Amino acid sequence: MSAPPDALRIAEALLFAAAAPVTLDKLQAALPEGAEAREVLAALAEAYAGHGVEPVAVAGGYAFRTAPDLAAMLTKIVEVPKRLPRVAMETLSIIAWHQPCTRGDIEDIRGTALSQTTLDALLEMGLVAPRGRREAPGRPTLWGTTPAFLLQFGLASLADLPKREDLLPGGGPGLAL
Amino acid sequence: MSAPPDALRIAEALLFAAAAPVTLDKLQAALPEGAEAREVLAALAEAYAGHGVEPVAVAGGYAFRTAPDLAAMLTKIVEVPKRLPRVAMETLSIIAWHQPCTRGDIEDIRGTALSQTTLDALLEMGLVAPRGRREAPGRPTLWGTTPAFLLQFGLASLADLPKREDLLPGGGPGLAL
Amino acid sequence: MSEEPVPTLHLEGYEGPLDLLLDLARSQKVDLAKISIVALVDQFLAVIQAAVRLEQAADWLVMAAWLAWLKSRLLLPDPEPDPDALSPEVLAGRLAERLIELERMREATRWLQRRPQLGQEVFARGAPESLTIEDRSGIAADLPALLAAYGGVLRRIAARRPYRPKARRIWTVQDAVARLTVMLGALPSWAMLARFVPEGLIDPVEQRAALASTLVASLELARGGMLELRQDRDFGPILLQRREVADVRAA
Repeated sequence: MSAPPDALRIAEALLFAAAAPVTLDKLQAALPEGAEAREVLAALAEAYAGHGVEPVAVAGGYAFRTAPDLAAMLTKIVEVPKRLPRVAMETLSIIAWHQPCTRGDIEDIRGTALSQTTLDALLEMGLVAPRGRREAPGRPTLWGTTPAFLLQFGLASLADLPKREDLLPGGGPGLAL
Repeated sequence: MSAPPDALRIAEALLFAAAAPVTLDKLQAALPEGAEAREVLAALAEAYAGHGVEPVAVAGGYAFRTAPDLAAMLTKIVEVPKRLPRVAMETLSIIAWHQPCTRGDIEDIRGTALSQTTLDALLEMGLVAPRGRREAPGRPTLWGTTPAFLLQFGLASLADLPKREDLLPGGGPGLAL
Repeated sequence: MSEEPVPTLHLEGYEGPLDLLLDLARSQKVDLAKISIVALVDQFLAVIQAAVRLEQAADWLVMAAWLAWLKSRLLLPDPEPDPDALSPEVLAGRLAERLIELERMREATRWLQRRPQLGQEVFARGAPESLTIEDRSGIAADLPALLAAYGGVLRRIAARRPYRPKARRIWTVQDAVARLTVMLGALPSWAMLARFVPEGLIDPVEQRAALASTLVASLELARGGMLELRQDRDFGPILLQRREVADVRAA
């Protein structure tokens, strides 16, 4: 090592502790008199050759990074499932219990307009699919749930969905749906 | 080095990358067959002796920390939070050595009222947390230290705190101060 | 080292009387457990006299009073000690114990302060690498959530239906006329008006409405000469009979 050992230790600690990549200027300012930042970095890279981490040049500065071969090995895939927004869940539930039904049916039941984005999201997740068209003016598309829907909610078949009447205690027969 | 070089690299990369201390179990799970986590850690500590960063046992796991002697240089560049005021440190000590204890216990020992600001500062730093309530009139909240407390003071566990009886220099009764 | 001068102290620098007591006890340079409580009391009172202002915190004065009392008890033992009360020696011992515990905690604080603190003397990795990839393709939704969503839809539908007041069965005058006409034919003589109200009305409002309709209907029929009405006294029962019956009897 050509750099003095103290300079090497300082560079090591600084690259480790800094929240952002350390620029040459910043490193130079921290080094003892006589040590040249570029040389110290070169010595540091040499010392860390073959280690599990190594100093690399990134974004205008220098930082420690996990060795690429280990990064690939140690990287874990974490499943972060998306939550469906309320509108999407409600739309999905209406399609589930009223299928096949049109977008107009869904809007009537929810009492408000249904954005295309919501329907698109359900389509993209493969939870709903077109089921032909209703023979009515405009021939609107009919929607129904998919096998992926059954899988997602752990249902053997659509017959496993609880009856509509059981969902609203006290709602009773007065509900004209 | 007794540990296989690959195991050493993996341990190094894991400890470097993690935001929180790595437990022995977690390390062991990442190591190749035949490598023993404790041995790998010992080899790692040996390899890093005298470096600017070193692996230490803290808060139930292992993490890299900068060498304490480099503090003066690093604080010039890395932003340093304010130190806790004396009252807060004293309150923290009482909670650490008497946990779980109530606010009343702390006031009894210090012989004076404890301001809410002091407790709030400790809470804000996450150094103390509620530990249930004492079954006594008023059911006062019990306080204890957190893993952040261990991290802050570089302690592997609460067992690293010296015993209460051993705290007075010169020991117990009979010895002159 | 004998005549230790009472140090000039600013009470503001102390965190309560126990803090000052501990400092005074330390100045005696002996084991805290063997401290001379009497000497400690004298020092404390001297400091208090020199420094305390009446408007200052009351706990200083409370402590001074308690210490003065403790000293008097230590110097002049009670000839008839109260068996329930703690002896002055025990109380002095407790004071010494409290001072020891406070000193211990001060030492604990010093011990903690000597530790290299994270973010002060030692530093963790400034920019940790997560080494994880988040897979966001999954959906966080289960059957209970689906049921809850549909339940919300059903509840909103229920709430949207307009309010309809309960329909009342009103016995109209026409109904009463028809019923009276039929029933009168089979009536031999005077009968009470209430008998002509249809049965099966449970709601009291509907009952009274039917009675009123029947009365109006009977007045209407009486005007047409179909029947006669009679009330023997105020608020008495109203009786009615077919006109032909009256005619036959009169004849």
